[in-house]
Amino acid sequence: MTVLARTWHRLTIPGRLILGLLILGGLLTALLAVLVIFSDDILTILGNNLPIVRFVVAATVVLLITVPTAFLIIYMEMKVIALMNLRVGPDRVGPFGSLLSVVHGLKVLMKEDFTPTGADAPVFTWAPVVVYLASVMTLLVIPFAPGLFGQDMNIALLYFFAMGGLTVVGLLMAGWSSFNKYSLLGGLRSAAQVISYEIPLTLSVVGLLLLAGTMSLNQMVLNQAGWFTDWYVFRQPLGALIFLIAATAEANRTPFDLTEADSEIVAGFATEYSGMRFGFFFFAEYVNVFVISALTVTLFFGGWNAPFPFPAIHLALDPAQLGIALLILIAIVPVLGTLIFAAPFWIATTMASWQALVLGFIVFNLVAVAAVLGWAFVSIEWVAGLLWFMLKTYVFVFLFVWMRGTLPRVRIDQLMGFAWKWLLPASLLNLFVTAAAIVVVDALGGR
Amino acid sequence: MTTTAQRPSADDPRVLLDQQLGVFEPVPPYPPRTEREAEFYSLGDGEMFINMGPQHPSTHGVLRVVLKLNGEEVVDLDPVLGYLHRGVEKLCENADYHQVISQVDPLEYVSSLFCEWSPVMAFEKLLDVEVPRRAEYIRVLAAELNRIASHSLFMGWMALDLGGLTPILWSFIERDEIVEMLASLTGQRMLFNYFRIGGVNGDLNHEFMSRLGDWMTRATEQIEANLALLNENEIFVRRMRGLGVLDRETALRMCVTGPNLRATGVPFDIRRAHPYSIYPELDFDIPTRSEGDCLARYLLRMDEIRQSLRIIDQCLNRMPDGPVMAKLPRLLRPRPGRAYAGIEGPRGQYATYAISDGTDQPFRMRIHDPSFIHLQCVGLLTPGNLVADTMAIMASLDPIMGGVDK
Amino acid sequence: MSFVPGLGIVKGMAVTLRRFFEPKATVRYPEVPNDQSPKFRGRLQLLYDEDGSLKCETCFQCAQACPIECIDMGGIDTKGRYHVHWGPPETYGERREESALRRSGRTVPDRAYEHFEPIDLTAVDVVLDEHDYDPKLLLPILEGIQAAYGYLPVAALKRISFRTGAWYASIYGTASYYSHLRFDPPTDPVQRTAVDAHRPSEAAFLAGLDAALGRAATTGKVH
Amino acid sequence: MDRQFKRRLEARFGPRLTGPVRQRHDQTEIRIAAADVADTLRTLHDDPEFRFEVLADLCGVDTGTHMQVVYHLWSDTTSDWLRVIADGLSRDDPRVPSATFLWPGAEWMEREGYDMFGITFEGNRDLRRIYMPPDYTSFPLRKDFFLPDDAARSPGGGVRHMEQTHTPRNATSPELVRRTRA
Repeated sequence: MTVLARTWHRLTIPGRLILGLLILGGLLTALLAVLVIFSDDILTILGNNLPIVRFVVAATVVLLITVPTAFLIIYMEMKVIALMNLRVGPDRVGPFGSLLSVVHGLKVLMKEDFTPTGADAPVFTWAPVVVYLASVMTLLVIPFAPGLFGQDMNIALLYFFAMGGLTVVGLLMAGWSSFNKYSLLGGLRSAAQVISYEIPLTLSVVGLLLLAGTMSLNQMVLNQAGWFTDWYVFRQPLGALIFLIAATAEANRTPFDLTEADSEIVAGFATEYSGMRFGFFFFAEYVNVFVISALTVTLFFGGWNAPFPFPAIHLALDPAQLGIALLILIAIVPVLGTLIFAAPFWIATTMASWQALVLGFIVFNLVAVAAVLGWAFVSIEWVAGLLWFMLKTYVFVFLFVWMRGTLPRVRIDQLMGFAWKWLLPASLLNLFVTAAAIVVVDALGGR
Repeated sequence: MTTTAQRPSADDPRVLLDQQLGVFEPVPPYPPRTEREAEFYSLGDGEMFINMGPQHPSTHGVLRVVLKLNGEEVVDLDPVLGYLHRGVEKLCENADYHQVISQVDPLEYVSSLFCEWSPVMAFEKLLDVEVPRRAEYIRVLAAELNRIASHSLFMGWMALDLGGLTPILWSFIERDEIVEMLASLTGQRMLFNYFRIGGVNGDLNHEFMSRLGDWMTRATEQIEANLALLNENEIFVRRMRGLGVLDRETALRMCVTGPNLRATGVPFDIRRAHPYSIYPELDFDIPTRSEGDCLARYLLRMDEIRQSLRIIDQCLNRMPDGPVMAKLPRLLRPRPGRAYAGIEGPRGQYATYAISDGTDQPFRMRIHDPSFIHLQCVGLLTPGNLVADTMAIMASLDPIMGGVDK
Repeated sequence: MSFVPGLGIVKGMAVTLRRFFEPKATVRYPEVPNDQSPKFRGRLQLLYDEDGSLKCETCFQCAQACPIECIDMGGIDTKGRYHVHWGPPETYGERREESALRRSGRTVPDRAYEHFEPIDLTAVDVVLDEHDYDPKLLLPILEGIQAAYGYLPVAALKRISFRTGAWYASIYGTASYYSHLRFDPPTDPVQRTAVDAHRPSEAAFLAGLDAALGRAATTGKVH
Repeated sequence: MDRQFKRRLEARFGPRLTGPVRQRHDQTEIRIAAADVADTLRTLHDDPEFRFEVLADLCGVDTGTHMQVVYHLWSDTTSDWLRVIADGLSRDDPRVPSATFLWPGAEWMEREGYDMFGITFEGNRDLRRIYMPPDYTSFPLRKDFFLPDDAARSPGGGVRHMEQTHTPRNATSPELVRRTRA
């Protein structure tokens, strides 16, 4: 060992880099060789366990996309609430301050990760992870676009509620292990609140299940294809309203954010958290907002369906058939486009020709990108679906942010009273009316 | 260590280190000295202490409240004051009469003009000065503007303590316009230092008048628009209605004054009950409400904003011409005597009791502050309610810690 | 509250949405400086006269009147004799040191009259005792001290301030106001001449002024 | 000035007053002994002739020779503020009956009076310090408490530590304490 260490210390820094790269390359080559040698076996194993592979890939992808999603929603919340407050909001980092949430994320990473004396350290450490994973894992079953989803489970809705309920475990862990009375109050509040609102949340969807006849979210979205009048919100308006309210409470959003009421119990369960552990809570909250918006869209607002049957357009020209002409096209079109778009600038203004050319090139690029996107939107099914889905989802995210900017917080007894005295009977009523309507329609239709 | 012989103070960090638990129990480390303290610091079955403040976000400054909780229900509470105590009365007794004005300015920093007004009035009584009428009109004008600023801030704080984010910023915009206006009149944004013994420092100027005129044309509209967010909001109204009810008799016994008293149905407003300055000449109403709960206190203050706008309008219409300062010597030596001056501020009675011994410094300077009195009612109104209601009740009584701690 | 449940909430949301599109109230501070009114008096400044010399003559009145003791000033006294200083005791390093010494109970060297001859101050104490340590009887006290010493030593003035609690600046102001009180021993022709040289007479001043203005001498015909 | 009110006060409290009823501007002042405070306040509050329902202020005063407790009252039966001065409390052990039996809201004002002057309000259930820390031993608003660290202005001996008791150890010259006869 000492020989190796001495050799290593004798090397210059470029030498160490080169040596490191060499070792890395060797290892990778060995790995590749092993993979090539056993490729048949590996492929067989993977092929035999395709669901597991799919799950691992999907989980990784979902875990990765939550970060930019959370950043986007945090920025959106900062900016939208600021505008409602007649403020300007973030405007320093990045264009219109759009990178501020990223910088916040970096700041959270750099801060001290602090565990208070007397805290139950393992539980304290694991609580944010539980909360974050629980909200991330719910994303697995959401169909973003045709064919673009983690798992098409036939019990997707049940899975969703189960995972959503897991959040409360994390919050309770955080509240208990912080060794702080404010955190304890916050944890208990969240337990009471989430468990109470689970019931109307679940019951409000049962009517929908009767209508749809399936629990698979993908199937439900397919059921809502066609005009926007086919969306379930028009058949289950009361159910949709109850779902929206209960989901707000489930995600601990204003006006039901008692768990982290900063003016009462000083951020509740998160009082003692700092650094990235707090960051996990923070991210989880915004991922939750995204998830409940996405689920509302999926269940009641047609998912990735367009609000009207989109005419299927097939381009008359298939690029593959052009052959050598395609190459010529690729060579000529940019030049031609730049010239065409530069012409009006050059004619209408007094600018120099190179300026006009630069502007023309920029405009051509914009048009080209728009054209490619439009082509993708028109002819690639999942792009269109994803766009519609995101559009609808972010409308609901805006709604939640808007509510946060407007409403004060309810009190804990009013919160519980509202759940048990109003939402629960209303959701039961919704269930009975739906069931009766189905029976009546079946009887009349004489199936 | 030599320090172990001393009795530890409640704020001594060593007290925290001594406790091996690592959690701070807000129990004082010495035997109780009064019955009430003994009663409060003994826990019943299933009760716990929670220490709120002095760094809690909604204790309006540096108030510390020890809450005794049963679950989320408040059983009892003990406010601990003194984190902002500066000994203003002592400082005033060691400053000459003119310097007192700037010492009392930061007492209630959202309504500084009222803090200045009562000592100035008391000194004028000691000196037997008559204030020019134009100065009185300017005083009323500026003070009513300050009252509106204070009440609109109250609106924002109230909503913020109930969890609403937006109204506080809207009310700060409202306040900022008024404060900028007063800055052009007085020269400062917050601690105006504007009233002088025998008048005011500086006449109305063009900038102030143009800002005021600009604001007056849209003030009503703007305030009503701000109120539209809260006044009809079900969540807000349901949380406030029937909460912290203070009845007429208790309010009088608790020495409550101002909007908090008028919300219980007592039309006690010093501007009418014990008229001073030019208020007898002005035409305005004393809004009262009979419910005495948090919502009544909130709505009453909003009514007062409308009355203040009326007063400002009348002041502008009737503003007489003339000097703004009485003729006084530079060094004031009032003859020995005592004077008391109470005025009606946005929170209640601001009063000063000054004793002169014939020198150029007040011999005794007592400053009576309504926030101090009203904060006492939190202990009366909160038990039996929830933790969240503590903030609502405290916010509805509208204490300013600068005034409470003097 | 309206009869339709939730209508108030909907109205409130409409208000916020309207404000969403309204112009914003933020002042972007570093780019857009804040609007200061002409009457704003947040900054202390010394005024200059039209010749460009300071109008301040170190009378300490502003420093005395300042209730929060933020004014600290020093300069040459009006008789051109020595440096005077008045300000909050904690402002300067030596003052802090002094304060720490005093807290620890040790004797504090007073730098203000270290440069002067130490004198016997028992006479001052006797005079003060006669007048009951009352700062309001300042003139008799000063006269008594002048009678005892023949002039007013700085150490004696400091002693009065220390014992009566009157501000040093006001004692100094009183002493410099009355022409029959003097800060220097009375009969000392050399020093007398020095002071005269330092402070030119009116005639010399006018002659200098005339020379500077480049006109015929008007000495003797003032105004 | 309400002359009628002065006569009413003299008729009702005649022998109990320790000084003449004084009137200046809009204030009427009566002086009573500390022992009579409870009776007097009760009469002023309950008697339909007076009906002083509002306790506007309660404070202590150190005149340099003795202590006083001053009550300011308001009623709609007169246009004056009524000032009741409980006079002649000894500086060593000032004691006065509490007003909390009539106005529970006086509790904190009395705590302040205790904190600042050391006046003991007998009957107040919670008479402890309110502003100063609980282990503080001095009474800041007394006239023999000097502001610290301002050697030029503090009479006599320069700096006194705030933690000292209210009787300065080296206060050799009691004539330095400001007094008033007002």
